[in-house]
Amino acid sequence: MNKGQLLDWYYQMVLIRRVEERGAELYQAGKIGGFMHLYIGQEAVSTGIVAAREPRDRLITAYRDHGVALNCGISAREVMAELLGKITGMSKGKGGSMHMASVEKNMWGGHAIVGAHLPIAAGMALGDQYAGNDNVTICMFGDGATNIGYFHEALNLSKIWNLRVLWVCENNKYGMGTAVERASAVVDIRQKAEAYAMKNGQVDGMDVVKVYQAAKETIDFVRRESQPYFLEVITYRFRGHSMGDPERYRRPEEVRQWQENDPIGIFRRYLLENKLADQKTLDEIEARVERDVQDAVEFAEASPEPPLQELYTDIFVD
Amino acid sequence: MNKGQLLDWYYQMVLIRRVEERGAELYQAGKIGGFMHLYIGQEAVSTGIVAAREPRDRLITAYRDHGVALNCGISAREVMAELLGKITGMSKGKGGSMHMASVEKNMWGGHAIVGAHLPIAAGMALGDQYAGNDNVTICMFGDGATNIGYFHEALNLSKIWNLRVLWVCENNKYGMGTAVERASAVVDIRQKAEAYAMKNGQVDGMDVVKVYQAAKETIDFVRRESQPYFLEVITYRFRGHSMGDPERYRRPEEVRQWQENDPIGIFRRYLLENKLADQKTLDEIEARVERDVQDAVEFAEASPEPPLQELYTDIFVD
Amino acid sequence: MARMTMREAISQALMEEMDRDPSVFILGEEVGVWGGTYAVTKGFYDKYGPKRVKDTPIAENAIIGAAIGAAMVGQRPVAELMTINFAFSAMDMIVNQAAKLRYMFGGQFNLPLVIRAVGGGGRQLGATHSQTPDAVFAHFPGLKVVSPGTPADAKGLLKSAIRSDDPVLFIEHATMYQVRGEVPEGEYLEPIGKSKIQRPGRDLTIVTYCKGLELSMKAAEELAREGIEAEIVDLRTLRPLDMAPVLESFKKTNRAIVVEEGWKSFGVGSEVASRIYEQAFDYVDAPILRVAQKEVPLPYNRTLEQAALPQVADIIAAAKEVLR
Amino acid sequence: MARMTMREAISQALMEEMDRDPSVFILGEEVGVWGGTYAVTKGFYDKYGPKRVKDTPIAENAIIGAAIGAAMVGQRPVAELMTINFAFSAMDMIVNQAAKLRYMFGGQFNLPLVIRAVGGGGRQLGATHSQTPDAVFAHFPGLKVVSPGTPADAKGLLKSAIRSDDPVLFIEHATMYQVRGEVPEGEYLEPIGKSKIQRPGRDLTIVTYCKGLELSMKAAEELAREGIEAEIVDLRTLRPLDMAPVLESFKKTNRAIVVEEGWKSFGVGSEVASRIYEQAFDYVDAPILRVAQKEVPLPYNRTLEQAALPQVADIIAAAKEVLR
Ligand SMILES: Cc1ncc(C[n+]2csc(CCOP(=O)(O)OP(=O)(O)O)c2C)c(N)n1
Ligand SMILES: Cc1ncc(C[n+]2csc(CCOP(=O)(O)OP(=O)(O)O)c2C)c(N)n1
Ligand SMILES: [Mg+2]
Ligand SMILES: [Mg+2]
Repeated sequence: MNKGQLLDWYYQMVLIRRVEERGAELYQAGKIGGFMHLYIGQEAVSTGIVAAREPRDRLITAYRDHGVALNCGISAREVMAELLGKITGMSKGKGGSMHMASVEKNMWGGHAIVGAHLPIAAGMALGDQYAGNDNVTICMFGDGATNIGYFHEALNLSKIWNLRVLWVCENNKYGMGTAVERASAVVDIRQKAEAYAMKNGQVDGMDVVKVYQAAKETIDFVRRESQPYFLEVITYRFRGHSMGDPERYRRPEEVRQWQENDPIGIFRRYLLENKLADQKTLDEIEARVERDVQDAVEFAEASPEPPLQELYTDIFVD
Repeated sequence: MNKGQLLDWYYQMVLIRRVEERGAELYQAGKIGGFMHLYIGQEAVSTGIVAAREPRDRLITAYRDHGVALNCGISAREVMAELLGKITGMSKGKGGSMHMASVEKNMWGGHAIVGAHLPIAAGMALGDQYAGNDNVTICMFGDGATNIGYFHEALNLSKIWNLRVLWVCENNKYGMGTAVERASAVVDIRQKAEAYAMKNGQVDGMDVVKVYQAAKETIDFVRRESQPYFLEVITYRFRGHSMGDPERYRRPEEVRQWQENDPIGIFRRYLLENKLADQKTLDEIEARVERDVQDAVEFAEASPEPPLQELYTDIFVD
Repeated sequence: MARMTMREAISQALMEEMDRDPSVFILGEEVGVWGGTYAVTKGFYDKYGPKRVKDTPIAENAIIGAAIGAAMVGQRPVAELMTINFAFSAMDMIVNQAAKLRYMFGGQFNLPLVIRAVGGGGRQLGATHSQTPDAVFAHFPGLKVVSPGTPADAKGLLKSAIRSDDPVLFIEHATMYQVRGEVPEGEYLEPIGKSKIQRPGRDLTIVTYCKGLELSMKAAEELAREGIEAEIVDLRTLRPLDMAPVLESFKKTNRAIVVEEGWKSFGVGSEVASRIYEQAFDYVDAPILRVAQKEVPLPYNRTLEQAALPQVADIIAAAKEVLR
Repeated sequence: MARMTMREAISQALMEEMDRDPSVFILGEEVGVWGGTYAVTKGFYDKYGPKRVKDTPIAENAIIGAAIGAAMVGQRPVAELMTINFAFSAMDMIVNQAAKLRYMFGGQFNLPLVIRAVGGGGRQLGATHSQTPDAVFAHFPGLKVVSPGTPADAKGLLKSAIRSDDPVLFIEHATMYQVRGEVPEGEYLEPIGKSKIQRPGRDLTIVTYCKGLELSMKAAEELAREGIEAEIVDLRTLRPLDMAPVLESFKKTNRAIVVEEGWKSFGVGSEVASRIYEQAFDYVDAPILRVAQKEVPLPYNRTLEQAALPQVADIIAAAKEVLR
């Protein structure tokens, strides 16, 4: 972790926040449609995780994917264009908010069926194992996803076949309106890994440095030992599940309390206290984010819609 | 456990064995079709489990179901008639070997999709909980079934909703030709229950008395605590997975070794050594089984086929 | 009669049946504290409590499996799948268990369960979240498949579904919850398995259901302005499929189109058209046309998505085509 | 040319492709040590070893999911579902993931995977284990659905499926593995998406595929004895569906029946008949009849099961009916 890296993380975290805040405005204005799930509050998780990977390590996640997409190096322009359904988006506007992917950046989506990308992640790791390389597949998913059968089948397969998967559960305490303890027999999600004799650990997801360190260690473990690892990251989403969530399931005080733990605030303090950056540097980064997001919005708005024939492309190759 | 009970178990175990041996002959003769999975070697499991239940406790199992059916009090006649596809079978010949059920006997089948009856078992327990009674649902399944998603979803639900289910895993070391350790990340299947913070235990399935005692205790626990329990029963099937299994996956010596542990032989010795029965009594029981099975076969063979209109009944009630 | 939305009608049916019969209960993702993702069960949790309005984990097999099991032992569960797209995650439970158990066990028990599921495209939810795969479910003997097109039918059919001793898949449409109509108050039952004339006409027959009804009604109005009177037959139930009103209408008009939101191939239109030809061959004056979704996964982009979905204009064009 | 069984033809296709392309591997339940439940992969484990012939846990979602993931990153997996009935346990993986991922991500990657699955009734396996739900899978854009009716086609189509960059569901029939026929040796490819005349005739067109082909050929022989020459068009692929040879034949015969093993409603016959009417309306001399499975879950009892399945006699009766 050198200083440049740390400042880059700061940029990324603020970028995610601002892209989503602007996204929310555009959603309210009717320029973005469908379901949009904000990552606000969880920025430290994907930032720390993605920072720890080698470029050849693959990333795959659920529909709450703007953060991962930006961390993987997909530009704000492309993210915004995909949100607006424009041809300049990574998926030509066919995927939208829930399906951000860029194979070039080794980011394999954005998947909207809860838990369904877990067996697919195991398959990607299988493909790499078959090819004889030691790439790691990093698969992120929510606490709610650990209750569906896909989870079980995928974890078991990864263990018996020694697949290089880092399973990352973002435990943000709720699956939509259902608190973990109402949906899962165990509250410490990591305990589920015991059913697969899988090594596991837990980390504070509001602190990007801690997340990074945990990810670094566990990615190394997975690569070296040729074994999966289960990492539970404790975090919280500050916004509703998706746009238009009545939020009847949690008290505003609870949210406020967590918001005091803002991962961006924590990291800002860390940088300042450790003299890794001064106020001015951080302000400049924020200003740069502002410009980049503005540019992204303008780019996306000015981009053309996909032509009608795009309806029929990309279904079959041959 | 009084003497009469024990002798009744002996009768049941020998009955299962002989019904299946005759069934195998009839299968070879082309009088039984479809898939037929023999329970031979595992007779102590269902005998001990079913003996421990109250009549109001429900039973549900997989396709390897002749033993459970007979233990639940379905007559050999009806079992044999169902095997032969006759109208006098419990399901009028529509179900066959894999679908033995008698609601009257609180035996809810025989289910052929691996693991699919586990969520259904949870639902039966839910129905009883909703009705406000303390019936226990006993759900039996194989080691192989613990790798499918249904297992995971059902166990989790039973724990968070405090459903009265006794989960009984018959670990007979193989799911078809796949040894437990090739398919499951943990070899002690009971360990999977830890992922649901579910109480669990293991018992020797070749000894009917031990199975009975474990079942008695755990059924009591489930009823009293209003909680599920996971019981792993270690057993072995002496025959192939189903009729016509090439059995390339295990050595004949392994099978022979287990056959020395024949649950009927073990129980016979137990009865004799503890002076609970003499040779003659047991011989008489065996002779009675022989007569009953002969009678069942004759009954089934003499029974009529279901009339053609049965094709269209039982699809919808209204 | 009261004027209300589809959402209110469905909600009312559920409440009336829960009040009437204590063995009726609801389970599904976010049906309780949240109040239903589409707000259909809003207020239910407060009124009936957690015993009768059960929030489940995200585990579709557990949801449907639990409903099947509870129904087997005598309760009348109403399971909600948050959307019908998630039915594929519990497909075996629906088509192999719910649809077959009674038959396989020779009728030893009944399966009085309802699976409510909302489907449909048009909300930019992308390919996995926008499907109208109704025909797929209607393919399986043993499952009743109902999909109403008006608030009154939604109420009357849902009440009948809950009272039915058979498994019923009840399909709603995500863009129709705000549709308004007259709904009879209190005890009002519509029979499952009966098609219905929703608009009389003499020139051609439009066979449709659910969202297709809304579109067809609009198309019929426009056609009427040009002097073309379309008769609209609403199937309401896909299995068992009631062809009698369709055939009766067709024998009068001799021309028909079938309108559905799902994909055309192996869809509802194929089945209806085939049956018309089989059963009223001598009355056919023109090929029966199918108006349906283009054969593509639905894209996120709004313009593309709308281009893939059947539109009022498509219905009008098809109507004119069969009248040529 | 060599005379061989369907089983041998499929096995040969798999071996040839594995020998040709190291990125091809097999995974599924009991494909390895056991040698395949239907002995199709017998000997493969010894020849190719556990890396390329992978026994899986009983976890259909893991099987298909793993195949999808491996295909995404460049391998060419052939996943075997022990029977197509278990496809419902992995339905989302098949129709929501395999069929849609490429589209949703704007074509950023290919999905060169094959799912082999054996279906069909007639073996007294009961309702959950005897299905022919091919039409259900053919309903989804994004999935190629192939189901051969002869050993030669099985070889040629499976080889094409493995080389295809798209997901292919390859459906075999449990009672046809012993069917024999001439099969070209070595490199022999049949194109996916092309129907084929399997028997020339002039009096009526029989459209069919897979098991229906076997039955239709027998029926045609009997009909020929009475002087009726049926032309048999084998669809071979249900999606994309090639109607050209069907229409060409129909324009000559003006009469058709469609024969399939699956349930009639919302089945293959409905689609084929609808398209014939749409595309060759002026050539229709009689209603097109569908010969298919009775609308019941298949029972265990042999007599009942056979009564529910389409038989040669049913085809002959339907043929005579359309010729009346
Ligand atoms: C199979 C399936 N069931 C239900 C849904 C609807 N759904 C979308 S997100 C979600 C909650 C997921 O919670 P969690 O995994 O904790 O992720 P989070 O939203 O908290 O990031 C649900 C129920 C779905 N998309 N897929
Ligand atoms: C979902 C599903 N997949 C595959 C099968 C095929 N199958 C039937 S039994 C069986 C093995 C089950 O093993 P286990 O659960 O250990 O039970 P056992 O046969 O040993 O009693 C398999 C793979 C099936 N019936 N259902
Ligand atoms: Mg969550
Ligand atoms: Mg086993």
